[in-house]
Amino acid sequence: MIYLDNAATTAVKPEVLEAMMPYFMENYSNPNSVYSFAQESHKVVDDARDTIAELLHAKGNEIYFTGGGSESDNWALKAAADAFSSKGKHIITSKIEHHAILHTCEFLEKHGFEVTYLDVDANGLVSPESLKTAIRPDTILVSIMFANNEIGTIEPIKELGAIAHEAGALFHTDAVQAFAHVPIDVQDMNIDMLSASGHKFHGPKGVGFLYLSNKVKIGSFVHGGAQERGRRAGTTNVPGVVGMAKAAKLAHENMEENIKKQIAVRNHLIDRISQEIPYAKLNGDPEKRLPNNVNFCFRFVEGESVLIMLDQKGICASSGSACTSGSLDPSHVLLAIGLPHEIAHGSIRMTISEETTMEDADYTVDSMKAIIDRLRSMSPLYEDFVKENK
Amino acid sequence: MIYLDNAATTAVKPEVLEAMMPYFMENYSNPNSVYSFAQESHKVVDDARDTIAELLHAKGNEIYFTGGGSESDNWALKAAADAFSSKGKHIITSKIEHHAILHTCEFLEKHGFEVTYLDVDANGLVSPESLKTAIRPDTILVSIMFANNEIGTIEPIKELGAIAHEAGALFHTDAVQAFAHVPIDVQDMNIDMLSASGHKFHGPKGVGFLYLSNKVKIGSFVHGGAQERGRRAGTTNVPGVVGMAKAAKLAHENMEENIKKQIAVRNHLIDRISQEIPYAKLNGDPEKRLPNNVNFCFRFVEGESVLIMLDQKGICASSGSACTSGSLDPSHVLLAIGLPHEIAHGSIRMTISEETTMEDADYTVDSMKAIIDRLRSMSPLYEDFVKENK
Amino acid sequence: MYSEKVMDHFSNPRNVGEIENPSGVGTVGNAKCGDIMRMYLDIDEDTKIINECKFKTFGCGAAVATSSMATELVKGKTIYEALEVTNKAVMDALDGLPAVKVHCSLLAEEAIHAALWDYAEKHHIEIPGLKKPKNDIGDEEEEA
Amino acid sequence: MYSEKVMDHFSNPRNVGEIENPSGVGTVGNAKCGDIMRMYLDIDEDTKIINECKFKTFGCGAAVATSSMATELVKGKTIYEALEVTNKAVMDALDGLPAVKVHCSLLAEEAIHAALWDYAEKHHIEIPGLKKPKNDIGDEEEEA
Ligand SMILES: Cc1ncc(COP(=O)(O)O)c(C=O)c1O
Ligand SMILES: Cc1ncc(COP(=O)(O)O)c(C=O)c1O
Repeated sequence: MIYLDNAATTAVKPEVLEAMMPYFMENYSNPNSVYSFAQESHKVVDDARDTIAELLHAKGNEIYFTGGGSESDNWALKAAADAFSSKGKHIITSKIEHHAILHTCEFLEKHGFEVTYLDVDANGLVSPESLKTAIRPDTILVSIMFANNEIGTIEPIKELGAIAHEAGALFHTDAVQAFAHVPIDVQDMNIDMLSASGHKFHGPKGVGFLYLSNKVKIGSFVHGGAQERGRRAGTTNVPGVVGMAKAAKLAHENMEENIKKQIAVRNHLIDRISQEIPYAKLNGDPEKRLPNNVNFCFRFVEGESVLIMLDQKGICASSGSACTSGSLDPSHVLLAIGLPHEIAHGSIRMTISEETTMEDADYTVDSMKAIIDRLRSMSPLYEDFVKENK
Repeated sequence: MIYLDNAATTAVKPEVLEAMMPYFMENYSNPNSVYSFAQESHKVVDDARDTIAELLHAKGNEIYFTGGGSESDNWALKAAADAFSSKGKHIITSKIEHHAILHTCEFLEKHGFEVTYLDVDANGLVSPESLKTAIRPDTILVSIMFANNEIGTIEPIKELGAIAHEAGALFHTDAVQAFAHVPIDVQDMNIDMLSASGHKFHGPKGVGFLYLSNKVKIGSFVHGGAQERGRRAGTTNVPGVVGMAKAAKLAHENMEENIKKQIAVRNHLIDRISQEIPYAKLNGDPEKRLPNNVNFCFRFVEGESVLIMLDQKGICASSGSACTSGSLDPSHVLLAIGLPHEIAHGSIRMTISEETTMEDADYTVDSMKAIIDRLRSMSPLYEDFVKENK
Repeated sequence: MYSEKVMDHFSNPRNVGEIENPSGVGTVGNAKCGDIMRMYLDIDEDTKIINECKFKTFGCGAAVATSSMATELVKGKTIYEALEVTNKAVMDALDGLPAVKVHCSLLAEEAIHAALWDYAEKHHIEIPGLKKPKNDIGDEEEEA
Repeated sequence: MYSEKVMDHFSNPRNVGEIENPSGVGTVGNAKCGDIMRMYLDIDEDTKIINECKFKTFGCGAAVATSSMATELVKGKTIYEALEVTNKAVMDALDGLPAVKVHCSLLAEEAIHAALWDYAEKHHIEIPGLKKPKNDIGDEEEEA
């Protein structure tokens, strides 16, 4: 099997699972308990917090563990809106955010907030100018994703954050696809809040974190017990946070090398597909792009049938975001970068990992060529196109 | 080590961990993906849902996986309040709920809702009469815990639910301490929504569920992707839900037997302590009580010092709720059942599991006797008491 | 997610292709909603039996499989009998479809109807029970 | 959560007990907030040196340990020097306390002051810098 859906989720690394194992059956203690049995779990949770903080150039007490990226996004947006509603009710985000941001914004709109959804250019970039134009005295929050989950475009976070701060607004970034994939420095990059999710970087599912700068005073999202310094209730998922921190650490230890390796494979895929498959268009920015992301639209064919045929060749890929499968509308991201519906329907995302080899890439392109050929021969759109251009 | 803090958290059972293992490194797929690699994870998640539903006499599509008990509580209360605010803004709960309910209610009070906190009697029971008196035409939601986490009292859920329904209000129960410990039938017991948490019954931490009757139309709490039929966003924690379902199943397979076994050990602890340690008072109802819960107040001594000394004898116990440690106030539950502050401070909770033996119980009582003696000899309150009663 | 029959008809679709000078041809669906089906019919002038049926489809696995199954089901039937090939018949023949994919079978039914309508119009006959299909590719421009 | 020194002074508290006919005795804290400390002092009439210091404490591990350490620190000091045994001195001697437990060390300081105050009142002397301690057990009734 060639797994090219690492943006949907990743395999837990052996070292990560190993780090988690002692905390299921052996030291299963609740880290907040008084007895000495709980000392170790307390310590490893603290260590996990410090590990992650260091990687972001943050402080340990600025990292709050959550149940995943979606929860972190919901928390950041809803609690910030709640905390600053007396100052203003305007929020700015982009049209290509993940649904965890967009649907949260819709919820906030129903509760009296006004949300501006910034357009992006054909490569999926949010322009700092458009933010400058949209920002207002009553803008309390700007939330722009660090990197897009479908087309891999990396946004100019540092500049966007600076603009938000100049206007006195908080700056949040959904870094679920970026953290542990590219270097992030929350201080240098003007980030007040940052969301991440363990399973996107070979950590476990069901655990994530929110970086919350100590300067930001917002309330809780999950109310209850005093865990996470009173800001996120719920018995700490000890194996989860230990695994996530381990995965983050591993990713950063080899980050430079991994990025290089992945970019080579990624570019090989992009180059061969561009050259060998006609009417294929790369989506997302060719340069400002996640090292692991390849996304093409293949005209005249529909994504799902491509996916099934790839699957029959042992290749796992996706068409748009995994969580939108089941929906009939093509991805909002592809529409936002200006693709017509019928072209957007033919999008295929291949997200590699450091394990993906050049051979995997070649096999994938060879398979893809045959599949696209076959499906086009069955496509009424292709038939019409050929007739029109005869 | 004798672990008597199973209400704080439990050890994952070997069979549970075994059931989870394939979904970390081998079949790590996102269950919503199209490719066949995801079929198994999709199926095991569906199976987990059906397993849990069956145990509650619910339908599979009424079980929604969450990140834990606190999230389930927050979801039920906040989304119900949001959905029915046009019908009314009054909510009823009790004074002895977990903070995941109480702090959520405080949040709702800040957002325009009115909350009535029902008193309980000296055993911690909510009386159906008090609910009848408190309920109003604008009451939209009643939330009463199935069993209390500190004193183990089991509430008359079926009657309370019936009263809520008669008045046209929704009925939620926080069953975090009760699910997989005592039999629950949501249909028979008039339950519309029920919260549970995996790690309280030998499942993993960081995963829980909300039972939401198909009759209840409320929105999401975590907004985003279309997971959990569009009602709870976030990539499914496959090992987590598989482990939780396995743990629930195991608990129900042996439930009758386990309850008997635990009640025998529990009652042995209660009887010996009552008889052998003077000025010790059992908290909670002696009959309507969780099979695993023992909670005593020992006059003239303070809980934490008892805990440390128990720890020195290899016994893990707690004083009040684990998550309130660090707070200076004695448990709100003990105050609600009418204990004066200085007595509430001397509470010790011992929560057993099916693994706890009679020998463990005897060792615990023997240790406790010596510890209480020692601490009383150091206590100025005991000195005064003795002088006064000379 | 798909039944074995669906997978079989997707992987080895029957009757893919075009018919030169077809008796009737119909295209339904639109690229906006994601699926387009085109059906070609070769109909015996006298017996009104469908000798040949071919399709081309742009769409998901279910769209391809329902097209394929629909062509199998109408082949050999008269144009009057072909009306009985409903979306339910197609689904049943495929051992069912996921709920979100039921619309594909409706499209297959519509595609047959559209091809039959084209035939009926060209030959100035009326097929009892056949209504002019609505969802055709032309809608796309109107809606967009 | 506690340092080794704290654990040592909790497990083997020094100077637990009562003094018959003490020169001064003070009780501070209240059961509502959770900790009560009582200090007994035996003071040399002439030298004003604290010969003996005993305590009884109702409270958490930190409360017991700070009481124990406080008695150790004041023993052998004059009543004037004893004022220098601040909560910080007690904490430092214990290698620190968790943030939520700092109030225990304040209570220990107050307990010494209360016992000294009792001595000073009984003997009609004034100890420069010593103020009447506020938080004593009597507050409980007033507050409740
Ligand atoms: C009654 C009750 N409700 C809710 C919770 C919260 O569960 P969790 O910590 O798993 O979120 C707990 C556990 O502490 C509990 O005992
Ligand atoms: C950009 C982005 N944000 C948020 C999420 C949500 O993360 P999770 O599914 O772990 O809650 C995802 C993953 O699907 C994502 O790609």
